[in-house]
Amino acid sequence: MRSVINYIKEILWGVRTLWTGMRVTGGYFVSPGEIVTQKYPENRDELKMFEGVKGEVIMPHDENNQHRCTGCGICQMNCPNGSIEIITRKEMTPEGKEVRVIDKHIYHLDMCTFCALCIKTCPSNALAFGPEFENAVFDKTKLTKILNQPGSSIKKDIK
Amino acid sequence: MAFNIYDFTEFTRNIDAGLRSAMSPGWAVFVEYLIIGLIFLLFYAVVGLFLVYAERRVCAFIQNRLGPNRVGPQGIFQTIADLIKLLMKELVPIKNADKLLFNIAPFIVIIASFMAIAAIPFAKGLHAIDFNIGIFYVIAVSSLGVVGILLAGWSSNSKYSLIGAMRSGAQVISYELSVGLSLLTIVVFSGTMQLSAIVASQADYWWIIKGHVPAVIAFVVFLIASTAETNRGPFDLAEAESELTAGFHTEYSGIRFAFFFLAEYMNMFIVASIAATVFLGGWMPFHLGPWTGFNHVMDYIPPFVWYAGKTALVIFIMMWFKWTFPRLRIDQLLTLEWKYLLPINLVNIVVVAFLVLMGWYL
Amino acid sequence: MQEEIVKNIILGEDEDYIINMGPQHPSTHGVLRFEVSLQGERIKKVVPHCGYIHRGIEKMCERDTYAQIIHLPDRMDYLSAHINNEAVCLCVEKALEVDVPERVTYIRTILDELNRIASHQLWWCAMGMDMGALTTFFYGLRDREKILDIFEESFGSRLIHSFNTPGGFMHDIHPGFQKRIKEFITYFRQKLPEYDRLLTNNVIFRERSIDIGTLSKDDAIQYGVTGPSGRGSGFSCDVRKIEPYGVYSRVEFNEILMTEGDVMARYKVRIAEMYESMRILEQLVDNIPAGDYSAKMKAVLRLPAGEFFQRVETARGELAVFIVSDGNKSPYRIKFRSPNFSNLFIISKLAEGFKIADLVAISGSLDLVIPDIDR
Amino acid sequence: MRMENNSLRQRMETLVPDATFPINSQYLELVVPDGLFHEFCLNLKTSPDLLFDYLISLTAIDWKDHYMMVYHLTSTTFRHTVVLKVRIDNRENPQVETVSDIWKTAEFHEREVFDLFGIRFLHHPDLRRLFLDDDYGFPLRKDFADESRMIVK
Repeated sequence: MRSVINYIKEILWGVRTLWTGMRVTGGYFVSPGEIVTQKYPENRDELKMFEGVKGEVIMPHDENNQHRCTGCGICQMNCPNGSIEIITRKEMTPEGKEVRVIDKHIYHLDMCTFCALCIKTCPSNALAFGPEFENAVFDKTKLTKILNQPGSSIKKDIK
Repeated sequence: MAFNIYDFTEFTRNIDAGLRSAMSPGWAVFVEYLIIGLIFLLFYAVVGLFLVYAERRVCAFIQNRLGPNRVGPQGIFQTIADLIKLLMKELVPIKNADKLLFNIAPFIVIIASFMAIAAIPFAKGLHAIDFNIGIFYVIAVSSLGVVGILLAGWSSNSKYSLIGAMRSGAQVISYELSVGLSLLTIVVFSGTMQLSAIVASQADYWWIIKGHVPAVIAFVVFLIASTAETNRGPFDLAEAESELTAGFHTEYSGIRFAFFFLAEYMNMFIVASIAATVFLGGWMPFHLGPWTGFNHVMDYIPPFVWYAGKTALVIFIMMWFKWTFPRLRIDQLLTLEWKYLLPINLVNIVVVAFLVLMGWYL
Repeated sequence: MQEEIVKNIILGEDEDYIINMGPQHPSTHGVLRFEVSLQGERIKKVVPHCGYIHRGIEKMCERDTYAQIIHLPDRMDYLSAHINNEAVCLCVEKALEVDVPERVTYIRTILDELNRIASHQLWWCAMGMDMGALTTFFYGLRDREKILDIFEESFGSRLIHSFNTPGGFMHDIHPGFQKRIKEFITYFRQKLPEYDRLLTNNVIFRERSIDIGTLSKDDAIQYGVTGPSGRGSGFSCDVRKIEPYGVYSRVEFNEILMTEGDVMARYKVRIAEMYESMRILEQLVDNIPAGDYSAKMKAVLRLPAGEFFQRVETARGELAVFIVSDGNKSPYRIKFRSPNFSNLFIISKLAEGFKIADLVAISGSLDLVIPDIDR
Repeated sequence: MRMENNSLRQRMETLVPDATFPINSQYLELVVPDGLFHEFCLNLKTSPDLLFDYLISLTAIDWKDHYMMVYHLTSTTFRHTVVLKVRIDNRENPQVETVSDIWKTAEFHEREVFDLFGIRFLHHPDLRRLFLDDDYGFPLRKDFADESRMIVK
């Protein structure tokens, strides 16, 4: 007799636990509260990334197309996986002095691990993280970027 | 009874008479078969596609998501887009597979589910064949599908598929018993196996109300057992994707896979229809015995709406099961059947027989 | 007679029904391969094969400077990325005998616990999904998003943040950091009981997890199974208690120990650890001292010659970093004793005699992260 | 009872008289001669006052002219820790006695060391490569070179 009672109890307990679980999912079905789905490509306009999101490394330029990079090569040295190459050239200043300026700051996005060492170690704060995250391309060579814009020059006050 | 406005009997009879006057009786029957076949094919595709969509929406809402919402308004054409994709996919030939059985298996599964629709009464006078052994036929036909699953698992020369198929075999054969026995309680109540007669017998109350406790127990058992029989929900061991990747249809691709997929949803639709017909009164509106005024109001809702609503409710419950519970293990699955559902069912039948003998039901 | 039968079973290897679970299989959560010998549904033997994602992190570290290696351990156990790179930083700081600002220690501990909760949440999703309860995956991820948002706001990335450097952090935390954590705790205190109602108490889940894959305490110690998996067997192995680092010696929390050692015990330990982590967070979040976000460090770090060993508790168990330095700017040899590596191999012992479905449950309850095994 | 480094050292000296004790700021460290090693390990685990039952980590260091096996052991009852070392002078065919029969976890750590260093463990039950191909070479040896796949800075 006891076993029969236990048997019935077991069934009732099982049904009760199942019903509790169904109440949770049913509750969300009726009132989902927050919907987690992001309608991604459509919501591009209102999609606001947090400040300093590690999308890619950029070199900020001001309105006069001037950047802060001196071409010292510290970022290249600090990069753990060789994703930065610096090509410099010699240039004559009006005073007739020969200075080294940046020619190309080549950044291989495909090799970058976003360790932020280049940005941290840059002595003149020339680099930053940009929020652009839609970097998927069909051709890998497109991921090699030149960070200094064509025709740009260094800001006057940077040494 | 005032549901004459929605009675299809005259309508179908008129079509039949018209056809017979226009051509010889043999041709008339042939044309009728053709029409019914075409209607069912269309119905099958529409319902199957809609159910896939509904399932995805329901599960999305349960999971705080939106689900398909891009193709068409609210994403209703999503499954059609999926179907087109599946049609265009390559049918991957399997090395060392048994070609004949491998190709035939999806058709067996889909034919089995197709045949069962024939006996279902959608509204008064709206069914293909009114068997006098309707329930018997439906049970027999719907369990044919497992043959296809077994063949698929066996012939695709994959170890995952074989395990899945074997699980499915054990499962369907076991749960067939419970499905049959739980339907039998209502057969005992109503004294007939003819589906139209069972519906007609619920004109005052539905059987789930009339048969009170034993009918409710039978209904719950039927829900569980039929979920298991359709390889769905917590009982999807045959395809258990975290264990067997995709179980019996691991090696299938393209439209062959779509057949399995569609058949699964149609099986769900069929068992839901049976549950609605047998326990919830089928197309019969919600009537409360002597309250004729109330009954009259209810009659204004077309029977097909009643039928579809009840079926949708049962389908929703089955989806709810699937998206809530973890999967059972194979031995627990069999334990549930042989140690719990079957004894409950047997006792239930005895109780029902006693109730009917004493007339202790509404 | 009996012996003969046993012998036949062991010798009859050709007759075994061998299936490969992995490297691409839904239940292995990564590129790991189990070679499973079956008899019907019953498992005779499980042989794990790893190496599909071996990247030679230890060799790469020998090439890089100490500042550069910080981002590599992130990629081992990506779910406790912060704890991993904290371990390396702690080891380097210990070697250099740097006094790290109090603020850094506090924030590191907070981040450790956030990371642990996030990791356990993902484990809970995956565990439910392995068992077939697909909805758990979305509920767990929904709650994990909240933590990832905190990370993203402060460090710019969600999963692998490389935020630590030897001596402190890359930059200071976001001003809204504390407020967001408090919001998260209130939110998650409501949601966590739901996990129990949905999965823990479910009769099917209980049937499938109780007395499955039982690991004894002796075996746990023998095999070096640490973390929640070891504590589920009563092996007290919480490094936060044994060798406290950060501010763990100053906060109140319990080491969760269960004695059953089955899948359910490991499951319950993790659920309880989420509560404990929230307790730690509540104690710390208002008390972050002001100060520098980093100690003054030289541009190029050179560790004194010698050997340095640091143990930390990641979300999966004990991570030990062993640095051998010869006085140069890069480590002469670095060894990561990763928790998953030790935890993995117990599976052949645990799963023996159970069914395939149980293997999935067991490997889910061990919470394996495959890149951490292969490194 | 938990033993401090000094008392541990005295205890160790009674077990292996010719062990050397290099300086280590953190734990007691000792280099054990090759011959006595296995027996010593067994002692460490079974002696009721030591009970070093948990092998945290097992690894090797390539010191160019010799290999050094490093074992970090701790006791789960007393919580004292010791660092064991064994020197392997044979560079061509390095081998050392296995401890996998004492601490089961060593079986897999030793397989890893065999895979990456090529050190053979005698009497190991299942010494196969763990991560890499059979013909790959031993990458953590200092003389390993693979020009096609390594970026050397």
